[in-house]
Amino acid sequence: MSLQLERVGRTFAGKPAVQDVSFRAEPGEIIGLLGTSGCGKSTLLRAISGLDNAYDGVIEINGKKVNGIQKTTGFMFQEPRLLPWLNVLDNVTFGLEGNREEKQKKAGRYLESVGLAGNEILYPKQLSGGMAQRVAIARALATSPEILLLDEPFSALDAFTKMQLQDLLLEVWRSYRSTMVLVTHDVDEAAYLCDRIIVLRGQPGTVEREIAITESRPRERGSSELAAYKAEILASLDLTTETA
Amino acid sequence: MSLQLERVGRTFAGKPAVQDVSFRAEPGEIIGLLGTSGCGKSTLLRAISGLDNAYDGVIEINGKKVNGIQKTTGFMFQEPRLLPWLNVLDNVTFGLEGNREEKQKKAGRYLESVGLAGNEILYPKQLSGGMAQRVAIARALATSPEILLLDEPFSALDAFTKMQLQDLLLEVWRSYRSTMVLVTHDVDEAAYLCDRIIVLRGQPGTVEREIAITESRPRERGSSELAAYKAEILASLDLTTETA
Amino acid sequence: SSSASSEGTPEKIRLDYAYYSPTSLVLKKFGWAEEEFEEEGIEIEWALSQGSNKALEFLNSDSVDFGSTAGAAALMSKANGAPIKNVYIYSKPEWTALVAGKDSDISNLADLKGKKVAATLGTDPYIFLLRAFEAEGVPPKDVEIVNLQHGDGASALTSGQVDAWAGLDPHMARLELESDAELFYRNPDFNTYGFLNVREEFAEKHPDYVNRVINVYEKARKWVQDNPEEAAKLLAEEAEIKEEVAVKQLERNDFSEPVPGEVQREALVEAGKVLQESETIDPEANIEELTDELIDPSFAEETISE
Amino acid sequence: MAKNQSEVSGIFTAGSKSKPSAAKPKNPFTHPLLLGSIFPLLLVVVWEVLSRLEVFPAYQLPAPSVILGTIAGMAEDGTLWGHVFITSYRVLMGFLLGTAAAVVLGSLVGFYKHAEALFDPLIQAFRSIPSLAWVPLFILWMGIGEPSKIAMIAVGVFFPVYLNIVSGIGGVDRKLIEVGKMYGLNMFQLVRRIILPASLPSFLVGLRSGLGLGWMFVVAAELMGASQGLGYLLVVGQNTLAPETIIASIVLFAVIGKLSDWILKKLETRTLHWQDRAAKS
Amino acid sequence: MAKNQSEVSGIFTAGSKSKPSAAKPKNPFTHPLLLGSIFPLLLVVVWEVLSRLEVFPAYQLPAPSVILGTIAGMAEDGTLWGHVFITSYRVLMGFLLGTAAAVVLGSLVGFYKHAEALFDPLIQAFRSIPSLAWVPLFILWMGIGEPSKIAMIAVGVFFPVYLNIVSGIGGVDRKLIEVGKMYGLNMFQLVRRIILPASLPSFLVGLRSGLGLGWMFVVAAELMGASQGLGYLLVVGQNTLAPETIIASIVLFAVIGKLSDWILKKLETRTLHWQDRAAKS
Ligand SMILES: Nc1ncnc2c1ncn2[C@@H]1O[C@H](COP(=O)(O)OP(=O)(O)OP(=O)(O)O)[C@@H](O)[C@H]1O
Ligand SMILES: Nc1ncnc2c1ncn2[C@@H]1O[C@H](COP(=O)(O)OP(=O)(O)OP(=O)(O)O)[C@@H](O)[C@H]1O
Ligand SMILES: [Mg+2]
Ligand SMILES: [Mg+2]
Repeated sequence: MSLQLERVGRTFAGKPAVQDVSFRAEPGEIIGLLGTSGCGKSTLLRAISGLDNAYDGVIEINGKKVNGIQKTTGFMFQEPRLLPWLNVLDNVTFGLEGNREEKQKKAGRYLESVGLAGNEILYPKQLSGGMAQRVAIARALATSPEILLLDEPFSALDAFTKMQLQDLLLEVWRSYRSTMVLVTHDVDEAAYLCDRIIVLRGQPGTVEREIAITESRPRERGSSELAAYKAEILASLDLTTETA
Repeated sequence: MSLQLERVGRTFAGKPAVQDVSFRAEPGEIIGLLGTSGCGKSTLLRAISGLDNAYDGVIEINGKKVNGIQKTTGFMFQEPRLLPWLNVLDNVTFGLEGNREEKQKKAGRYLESVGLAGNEILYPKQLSGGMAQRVAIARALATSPEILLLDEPFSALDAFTKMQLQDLLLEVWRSYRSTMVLVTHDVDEAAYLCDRIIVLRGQPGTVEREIAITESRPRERGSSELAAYKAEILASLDLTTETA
Repeated sequence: SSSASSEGTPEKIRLDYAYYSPTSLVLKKFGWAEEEFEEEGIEIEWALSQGSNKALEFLNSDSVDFGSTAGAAALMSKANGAPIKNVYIYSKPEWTALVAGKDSDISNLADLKGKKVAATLGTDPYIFLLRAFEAEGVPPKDVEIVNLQHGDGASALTSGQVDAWAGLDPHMARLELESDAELFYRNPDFNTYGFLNVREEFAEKHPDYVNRVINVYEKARKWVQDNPEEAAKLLAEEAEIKEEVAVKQLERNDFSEPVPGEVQREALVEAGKVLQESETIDPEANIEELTDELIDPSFAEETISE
Repeated sequence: MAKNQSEVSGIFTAGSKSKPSAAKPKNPFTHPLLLGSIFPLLLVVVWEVLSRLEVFPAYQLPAPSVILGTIAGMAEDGTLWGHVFITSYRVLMGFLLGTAAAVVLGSLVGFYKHAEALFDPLIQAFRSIPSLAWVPLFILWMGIGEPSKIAMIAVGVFFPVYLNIVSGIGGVDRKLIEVGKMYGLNMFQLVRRIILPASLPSFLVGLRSGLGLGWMFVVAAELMGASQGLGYLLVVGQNTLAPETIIASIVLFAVIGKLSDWILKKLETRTLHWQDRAAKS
Repeated sequence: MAKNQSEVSGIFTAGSKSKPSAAKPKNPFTHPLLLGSIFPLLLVVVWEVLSRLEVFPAYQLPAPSVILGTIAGMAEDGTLWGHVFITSYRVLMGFLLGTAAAVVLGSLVGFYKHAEALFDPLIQAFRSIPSLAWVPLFILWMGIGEPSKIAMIAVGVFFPVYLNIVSGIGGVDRKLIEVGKMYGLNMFQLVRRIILPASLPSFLVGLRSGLGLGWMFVVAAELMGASQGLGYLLVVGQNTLAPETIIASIVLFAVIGKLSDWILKKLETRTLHWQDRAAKS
């Protein structure tokens, strides 16, 4: 599915949080959204998801202006947002449809992929921060949404688990060709995963640059091509002119 | 203040989460705690903080076995844990003592340092993820604790804000010589900030290696010395033998 | 919903019973009403009235056809437009008197000046108290009347929180027996009689059945008169009170005159005046007329003279 | 639908294009006050009409106009204010007393395992004793003066407040309590600075429940030798078989009860503005 | 002090060295049941002694032994079970009815702005009307049969449940509701899968409050022509000046009320095990 933002902005109680953001994601494209803390990345994802309708501008999915939540959109929030009264397995099956057994099998598969096999019956309060985040990832991926919004999905993970899950994400992408919008602070991650990177800056946030990464997949981590992209992204993020 | 752990372990409902951890932090030392997700880093910090008393082994502060919470210990949790009914300023003054004005001045200073000047009257629900984390950092630093426990303090921040705050942490350290235990997944960060790094591994987590970083401060990011340390840490974190 | 299916035969007859009407207890116990109407397939339904006001609520909401109340209560309800009439007197009770504690120095009404007297506003003891004041020439405002429910008045008296109490049986009987309380002022004529009331609608539609209910009530009344000891036992059992209390309570009931008439009329008019003075009944209301409307001796006269 | 509630909806609509959800104009027909009056008005009108048609005869249920007349009459001769004032006073005092007791006991029980084991069973047992049952006991213990009336109302207020406090404290997120502990708060400070604000929603519901029960206990309280008050009015009305007095007292209970609840509700919206609630649709 | 409550404290003590806090042995003198009996026992003993010393004369406050005798007597002649059964039945039915109504109305009001504006004011006004005041109205509307008694109890149950549901729904974290919305839940599913579990703590307190009030409303309910039941017993006791009957009925109210509350409390601990609560000290 394609996704199009046209001059999207959002104002909270008179104070603009993000302004004039326009970009287009072709079906199956992975868009990276980078920017300083508080520049409006999460706000944009909320607007795209349909949870927030009070934005300015136009958001179109498949060329049709949308208003409200689409069933085909998945959202992994910045916090894990697990339901505290459900155990790990039930949290993952939460969004699934079908009969109980199928759901549990599917959830079990994803839990294994995120390295949590054997923790099915734990409740959220018994999880470590990274484990909770991985449950949230499993929950978001399990529904195979056509548009997937990811808000710093790997922020609480150690370097190696992170890499595994990045590859998991690409695997899912290969199977379902979901269109993804990925918010991240990890420049390596952005360079490794994304087709295009939108760099936001300022408060209110505006689009600073758009960087297309033409490198074909599978990419090699630490390759000199990616390093060059990384440098470019870092340069556009540089704070010499601003401090917040 | 010195801090000593001797064969510390913790078992949850019969399942060991972390085992046999021993290390010593001299007064003013910064200890890095690294390890895969779920290997017991937060659990260790909770034991040191005194919030959790049900661990095995012995924890000593200044050579004295402790039991319960010490007023001189500060803890920045893995989640921001802001009090939702207090605005940003009041959240930062929460732990401070003294008269109102002094407290607010001090809090204001720290809020400025973390780049949140002007956001004093916002409530937690109005903050972005990174902003909330920065408020939590300001709150933890403002009390200038003698032992400071930091659980992934910069995980939700963009690269540049993160660097600024790392330097802020060092500044605080220079003024108060706090003993710090820092949990992080960012290997660069560990190499830049710590005097010694404890790498945990496995589930239950055990100490895999201890790496001393003798490089004097101020260190230079991206220097070849730090790069060497980074490689060493990464090697010890490597997951070739295990998958979770 | 009326219990009358058509003119003539009611589908069921709904009676109330009450611990202050021993006759009703006897009637219910022996099932004479059921017996009487069984052949016609008329069902008898019983409802317990916990006090005159409940019985009147039941009557007014068409939940019972016959209800037992104190005369004054029926009058007050009538003054508010309740469509009821009194057709029968189940007893002439001396159920209320003025009571003082055991070692009290109160021996007559004049001693009450400046003292506290407990009474339940609007009920027979209250009327009794006011009429007693009037009769003895004591101005009511010289006495502090404390509004307490009957039972609470009794305990307030025994715990010394009030100096006297306008009592009501069986509380009064129990108090006499157990704490030697004294009835220092009695006058059976200031009580307003035990009225059996019927809903006007029922009386109009089924006058014969009113007569027949009076008939079975008569049977019960006579049984009580003939078997005072067993009646006391029955009362004690039903109301779960001590037998001595029941005996005392029954002693103070006069079951000899079941037909409402001039005495009741007078008692009610007097009570009505007292109630008007205390503005419990609309001062504009014509008490005599109301009383005449309320008391309808024709049924009892017809039945009992037979 | 999911419009974020932390913003003032009027402000950001100025600059925005005509978004249906963003620029929703206030529909005058759906103003809360107006909507809220529909049912009461309907009730009164239907009732009046049915009374006029004599579907409800006056001896059963007098017409609203008659009730109003009764109340107006009481207002004129001044007795109304006495009734209303003394009852409100009793409820207020009982409310304060009951709340204070509930806060103390509720905090203890909410906090200390042993206090819970010690007090809670008895309190839970007392909770189901009807107000009327207390009357003779209170007369015995405290006589028939003002104190026993206020104490009786306090009993009614106590239970819901207590229950909500205990459960509120139990429901406070461990994470926040730990924050307080780390900053060296003692038990008392912990209650004041963490537990109380965190359990405030529950506490406020308790207060509102308790106040409601306080009004209900007025009748039992005023059975104890009152010569004024709404409960007195009700009981006298029942004893003298005067439906207009009964209904008038019910109406007064409803109106004043609603007013007192409204104050607490205002307090609730004031103090809970920090809650991250979903906006209602 | 801050022992994490999600673990079974017995399990990890086996392998641990003698940590005072970790290996706390169960002190038999602080067993909850034992602690919980202290006050009731004390109460009964003091009361018995005072009665024997005739500080309370029997016609005011009979001794516990007398009360027990009364209850035993009722148990022997079989009347006790009738009273207890019929009242429990009425409370149960009223509880179910009142809860059902409260869930429906509470969900509507908790969810829809307009429903709130429409219903809430009236409900809040009715909330402070005492049970006794309803009696004549219920007799009028529903007669004196079982339905009016059950409806009366349902009224008592309704208000606290309603209040807690509305406030519980209001207090549900927006973040969790958004999760539900993202997974395409409709209004009904949202209630069942997010709102209800999230507001469960509040709902359960409402149920417990409501049940308590249900027991209280029994007296008013059984004034409506009942000839059996605990409320009947109480009123008869008051009308025949039989303190032992009054107190016996109070004791029965307390015991059965406590039992019924205990069931709800068990339910509470069962269904709320997922809460991240701080352990009590
Ligand atoms: N309250 C608890 N009850 C049961 N198990 C728990 C509890 N807290 C933590 N654990 C378990 O202990 C282990 C270590 O958790 P901990 O939070 O210390 O991990 P961590 O190293 O901080 O991981 P992360 O980097 O993901 O935050 C995990 O397996 C977790 O499931
Ligand atoms: N509900 C709200 N009410 C008021 N202001 C808000 C609200 N939500 C967000 N904001 C403001 O909008 C701005 C952008 O927030 P947003 O969460 O989109 O940042 P972000 O780019 O995701 O940052 P981070 O990387 O820290 O998560 C911030 O300044 C924040 O204070
Ligand atoms: Mg964000
Ligand atoms: Mg952790």
